[in-house]
Amino acid sequence: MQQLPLEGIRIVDFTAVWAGPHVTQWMAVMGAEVIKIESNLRPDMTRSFFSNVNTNLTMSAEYSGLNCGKKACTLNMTLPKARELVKELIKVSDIVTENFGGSVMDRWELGYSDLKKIKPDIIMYSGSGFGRTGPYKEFPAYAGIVEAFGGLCSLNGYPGGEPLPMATFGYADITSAEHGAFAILAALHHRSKTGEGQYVDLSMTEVVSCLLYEQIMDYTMNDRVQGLQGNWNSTMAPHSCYRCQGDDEWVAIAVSNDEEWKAFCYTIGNPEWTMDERFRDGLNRLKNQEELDRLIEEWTKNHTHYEVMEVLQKAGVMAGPTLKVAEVVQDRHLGERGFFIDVGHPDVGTVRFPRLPWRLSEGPQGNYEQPPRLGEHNDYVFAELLHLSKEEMARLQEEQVIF
Amino acid sequence: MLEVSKDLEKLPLEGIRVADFTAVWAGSHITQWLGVMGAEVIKIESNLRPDLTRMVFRGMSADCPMSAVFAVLNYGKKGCTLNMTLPKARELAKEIIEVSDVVTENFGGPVMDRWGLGYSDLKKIKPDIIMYAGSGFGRTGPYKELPAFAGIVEAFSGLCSLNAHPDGEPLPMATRGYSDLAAAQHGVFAILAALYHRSKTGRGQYIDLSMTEVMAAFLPEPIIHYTMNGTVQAPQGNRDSTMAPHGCYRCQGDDEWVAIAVSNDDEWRAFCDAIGNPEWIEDERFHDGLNRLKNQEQLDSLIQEWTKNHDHYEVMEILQKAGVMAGPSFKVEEVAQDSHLGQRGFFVDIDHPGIGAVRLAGLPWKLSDVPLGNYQHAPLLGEHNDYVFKELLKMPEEEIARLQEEQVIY
Amino acid sequence: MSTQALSGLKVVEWSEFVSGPYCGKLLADLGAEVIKVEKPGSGDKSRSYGPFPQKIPHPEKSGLFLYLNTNKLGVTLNVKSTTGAEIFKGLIKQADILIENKPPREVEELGFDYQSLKNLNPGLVMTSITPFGQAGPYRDYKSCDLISFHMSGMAFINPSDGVDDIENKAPLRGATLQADLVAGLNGAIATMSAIFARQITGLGQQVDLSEQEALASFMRRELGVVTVEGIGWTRLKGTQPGMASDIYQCSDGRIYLICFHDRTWEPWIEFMGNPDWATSELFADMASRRENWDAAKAMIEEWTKEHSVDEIVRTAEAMRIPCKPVNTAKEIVESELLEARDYFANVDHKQAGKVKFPGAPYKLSETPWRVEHPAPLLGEHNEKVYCDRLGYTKQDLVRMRAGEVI
Amino acid sequence: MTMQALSGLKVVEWCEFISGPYCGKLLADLGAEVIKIERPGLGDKARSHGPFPQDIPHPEKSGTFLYLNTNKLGVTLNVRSTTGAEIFKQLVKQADILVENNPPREVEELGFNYESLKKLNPRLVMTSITPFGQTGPYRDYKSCDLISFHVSGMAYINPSCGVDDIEQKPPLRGSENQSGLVAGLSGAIATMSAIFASHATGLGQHVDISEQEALANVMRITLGTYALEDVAWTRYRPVPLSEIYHCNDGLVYMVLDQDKTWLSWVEAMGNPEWAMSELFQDQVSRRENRDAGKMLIEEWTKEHTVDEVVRAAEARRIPCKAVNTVKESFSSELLADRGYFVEVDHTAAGKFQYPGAPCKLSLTPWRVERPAPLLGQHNEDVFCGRLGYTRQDLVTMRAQGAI
Repeated sequence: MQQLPLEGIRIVDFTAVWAGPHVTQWMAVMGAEVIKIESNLRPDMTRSFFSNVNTNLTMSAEYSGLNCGKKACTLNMTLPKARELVKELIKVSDIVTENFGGSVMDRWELGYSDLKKIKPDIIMYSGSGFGRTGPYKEFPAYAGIVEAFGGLCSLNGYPGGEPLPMATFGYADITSAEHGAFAILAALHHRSKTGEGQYVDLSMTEVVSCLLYEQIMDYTMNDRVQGLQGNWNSTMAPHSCYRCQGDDEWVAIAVSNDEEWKAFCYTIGNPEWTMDERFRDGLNRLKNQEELDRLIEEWTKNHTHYEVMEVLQKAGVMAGPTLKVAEVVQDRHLGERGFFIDVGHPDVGTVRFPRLPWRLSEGPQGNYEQPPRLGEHNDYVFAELLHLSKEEMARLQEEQVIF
Repeated sequence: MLEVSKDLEKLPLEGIRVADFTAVWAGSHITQWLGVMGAEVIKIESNLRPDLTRMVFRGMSADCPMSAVFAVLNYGKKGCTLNMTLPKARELAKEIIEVSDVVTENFGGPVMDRWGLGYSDLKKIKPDIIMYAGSGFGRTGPYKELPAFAGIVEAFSGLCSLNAHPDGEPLPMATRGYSDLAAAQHGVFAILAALYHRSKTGRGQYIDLSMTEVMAAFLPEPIIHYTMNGTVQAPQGNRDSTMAPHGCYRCQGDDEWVAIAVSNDDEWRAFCDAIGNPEWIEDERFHDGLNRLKNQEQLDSLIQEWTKNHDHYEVMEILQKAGVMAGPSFKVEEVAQDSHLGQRGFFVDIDHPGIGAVRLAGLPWKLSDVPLGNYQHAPLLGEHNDYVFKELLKMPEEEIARLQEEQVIY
Repeated sequence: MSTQALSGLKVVEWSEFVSGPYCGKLLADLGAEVIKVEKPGSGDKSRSYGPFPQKIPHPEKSGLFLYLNTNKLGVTLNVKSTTGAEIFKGLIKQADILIENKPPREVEELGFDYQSLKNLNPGLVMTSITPFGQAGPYRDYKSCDLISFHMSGMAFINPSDGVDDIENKAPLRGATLQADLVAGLNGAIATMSAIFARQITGLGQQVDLSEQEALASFMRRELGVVTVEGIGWTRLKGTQPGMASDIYQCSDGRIYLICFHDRTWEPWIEFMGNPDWATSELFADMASRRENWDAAKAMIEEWTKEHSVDEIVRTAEAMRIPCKPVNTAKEIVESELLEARDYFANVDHKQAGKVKFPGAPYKLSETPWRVEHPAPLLGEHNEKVYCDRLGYTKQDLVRMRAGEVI
Repeated sequence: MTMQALSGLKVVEWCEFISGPYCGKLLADLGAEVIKIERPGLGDKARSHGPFPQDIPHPEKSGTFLYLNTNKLGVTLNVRSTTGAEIFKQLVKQADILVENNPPREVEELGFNYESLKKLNPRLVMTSITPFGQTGPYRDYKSCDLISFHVSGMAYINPSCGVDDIEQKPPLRGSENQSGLVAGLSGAIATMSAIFASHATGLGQHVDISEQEALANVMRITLGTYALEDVAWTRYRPVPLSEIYHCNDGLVYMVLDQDKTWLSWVEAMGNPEWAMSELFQDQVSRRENRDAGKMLIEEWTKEHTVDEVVRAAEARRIPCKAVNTVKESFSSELLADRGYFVEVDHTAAGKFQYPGAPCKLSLTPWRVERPAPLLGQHNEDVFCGRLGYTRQDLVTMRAQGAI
């Protein structure tokens, strides 16, 4: 089996920044032909995002991490002719994706109702912060905004502290993108059975609510608003993150029942704790967890975080180091599993990027071609796909339609 | 062998006196429990109406003072004789009742009422009396006048219909009197509950026990099968609706048998390994509970191929060591000799006038801190007349003599 | 609600299936407060054991469970967890009685043996109901209804009669669950006796009850005859001492008839119209009848086959000859007798709906038996018991559930 | 009942708690037939996990379970019993997809590893979702939300800002349950891709999802930055002025990362002098002087209400929203207008509002056909109706603990 799952599927991709490109990133890796529509007037802004490398509109880390295996062409969508060409392109495509800050596609007369006319079985995906209907449909949105509005920040923080922004910019972007990718695959599945296309309207805010189902169910059931838990857990103790030997090294440890607790105490050489009134059972450990955490750290701080994991896991106790970004890249487990892949890069040679997080038992692991430069595939798109003549292409470039 | 304790000081029912009009099995067994637990049971008979079981025996000559059946159902009691057909005797009975806590009877009909000893009468002379009436069909309802024997009740209550080989005909129960004893024990429990209530409230009451209802209570599964789904369970014999193997298999020797039950797949594997047929584990016919049930005929015959080369104790040891349920189908004499029951002191030795030391079944439980119980030999007819009439009723010698002449005490 | 006979007795029932629960039921039905401790998840084994409505298994609809657990409070508790053990001890401290039917070794390993528990509560009566008791070589052997029935000796003499080629038939386990029920019943009696002992001494004690013995003691007559008269006893025909009574085939069913004694023999042959055979020497007195009882039975059955169950039973009873039809569960449930005695209880259960099952086999005039509430749902009273009784918070409940402690 | 996107897909879900069940839910909510296998007795671990109405634990009233298992059929099965294993294989034979999240070693011991199951059903797509995947040194390690979050590297860079003495604070596990949800989501996508692959090849395959990777994938930008620019983020990294600001009655999250938004916000504040200084003239300098910038901006926001700030910002199309708790987001006009929350009526638990569709499909809408199953609710449908066992068999199997 050499074929990739989505081979033969073509996507016209208007998305930019994070949430959108991550959707088509999944599709591309799975074998779909993703044609990224940009222009020098409106390049994907991540090409230039906080990049120390270059601002020459080729590639930043941000961009590279989300655009492997895609093709790129440039069209100045402000011009009617460009929109004509896009329609031609869409006619020979299966999916259109966009994540503009407002109803840009409609203004370009590329809304779903328009596209249906030229390609009845088209599948159109719209990703937005608040949905393509409703009071906020015209608002721009960033992950952080959605995380704050959706309640995620109010649950990200230290007990008794304040709401904090999530670890990595774009948590809501990427989780939304993956829900979007799944929805598109479902729509494709439906089309493969019935020949019908459809419109997919994804709201990041709603994705975040899905991710907070527990707190939401608690609110709808008990009218309760859960506070910040930090590394703690309402039913387990110990359940936290402890300082280790070395500079800013940490390990996470969780004990889910009394058997694990006994194993834990013996392993770290404090069997007497199993008899200690304060920690004798789960309820007492929860009542006294601050003290417990302090005592545990007395032990962890004399060991490296990897040591702690090995010792405790051998005893059947859950533990894992808090990996730093560099450690993630060097982690022997991820390494052996081949989570990382070396991707060719026109500027920096090859770089090590994370693959998408799954392994298929058969066949190739996906299309991880290097990310395209701006307009890199104009020839392919306009000549091969739309059969434009050299002259015509030259003219369109002069007219800055292809630009 | 446990020594019989003569020490009643700390027996649970010390101080409770029972005027006992019961006879035969169902009744006698009740007061036997009470007696062993320390109650003073005064069994009221007469030469005109001795307890039937005094005569029910075989092999022993008629002049033997004691039948085995009587001996094993009446130890721990006192015996006196009153000819209840005479008004004077009933007077005396009332006097006995006045100084008693419990009255027990199991006549074939409302005899006590006819004697003026019904609950309403007794309440007048002893307001907090607890009266127990045991009968086959209850003291109310359409059959209240009918005599009943265990077998009749077992047949009527549905027990016989389930005491049968799979899909075979209904059969009479092993021991004549199964329902007698089951009823008796429910009766004992009811009396103890009533005594407990009296100890808190000072109030007595009337207990009406029906053997038929006892048996119904002992057939919850078949009865609920019917009340829930309207289905009548077929008799299963040694089989079970959810377990296989689950049967009784012939062993080496003359009419020797062992019972084996396998309740899940783990036990099945252990079983196959233990009897040296591991290949059965893979055998399609037996590889899980459902299949074993479907093919249990075959399975049983195969298992018997193995058991019949072993002695039944052997089979138990082998299988139990492997964690599989198994036990010999003991013969009565094997029960009497079983080392386990022996070591637990299930049997008690009782020194019997006219017979000597006999070994009888005790009551089936041990209390950690109380002497074994009152196992005085079963009373001879009227053996305790003196105690009852002289000590209890404080009657002068002369009067007692007179009443004996008048065949009141008789 | 008037007080019942056993009102005020606090019982903890740590038991599964039939023996322990029947013991607890007897106490609960007469007013004792029984807190039933079930393992989280599947709960009491009898919940997995039919009968079920429409034969669709459902943990809250097992007829056996519903019957055996009326009037009890139900809590879930994993006594193997540290917290669970704590709670268990908390319950024991407040209890008069503990009923358990666990393997003795398991109880000791958990540290819940009597010696340990009595330190927590010297007044505790601990009733242990196990197949072979707390001591002796079989103590740790496994058993079930079948095994106990056979090891009690009951099976070997069963049936007492009625099978021609009995030599080729295996000894017979009677109706199901008898071993368990008898053990539970004896446990209840023994428990009460210990309660009375406590009224004298103020101290509790352990009741050690063996299922094997409980059943064996039903054979006290046979055992007596064997030990006293040294007569071997088998289920083989003709060797049975005592009164002959039999099942006879009628035109439309079976009857159980006792017409052996003179008192019943005369009226019976009169009822049969004094056939010649009956007047012969062979059947003149009890002794000769016993000798020739097979013949007599055969002749009697020839006659009964010609008549209906109804006519025979009606006339026989009029003559006070013990005689009843051989019924199935169906007929006993439908019988006018139990109808008239108002015997069956109709209990409405939240999930199983209305279920009809046996009531109490005895009627107490002052403190009548009654169903205060149906069998508990699994863990139905966790909050009532743990929060109200032992002072845990609801949040504790949530945590204990997450830890699969309750 | 109209056709749904995944109608016709037969899924067996042999999963507990969150990761696998969320994968199954995504499939079930779009019409796949998901038969959920639970162990007899306690059932899915989620049943023991709150929230519960009035905090009274009840296996049929767990908010977590109710949400994660809508639209599924529920059966009980002890796959360790011979009968149970038999039935399990029959279910797998009839299935397109098996989703499982059991410890790999356990699965192998039971003989339910992919190599064995594919012999029974070559078309089977088997999706395994585990903390560390099917290979590698950590394969058999235990984990939970806390551990996975930390070993993914997410915790170490969390929070992204907002705490002054962050060096003293341990790395932070974000809002609960994210590890399981992200892993389940990745599983659903990978599963669909395998289904497409099987369209072409007619063969199934094994999908190997690692929770650790699924979360690390969310950091792909961070990892890309490290790979390309050798910048390893920490939780106390300097970031531009996109963060949470105090107002006089609450918090807002505002994104001021671009010149455009920065300038219009400065204008909104009434062009204070400090904002004109070269300290804030471009993105780079603004990042360097983040702390000063934040302080100065907050001086202004602290004088205003959340409402004023949000309105002022949005009027200028500056991304900005209040930092909500789930209560506020639940009650927001937005989600009401989008008809996002759905009321589900469950026989045991009663009526509650659940989070709805993560995205709207125009032709084959997401919907709740049936609430989460009661434990073993569909034993009869599936075992009798589907596999031909009799009711008496059910009674026997229950007594033997097989179902």
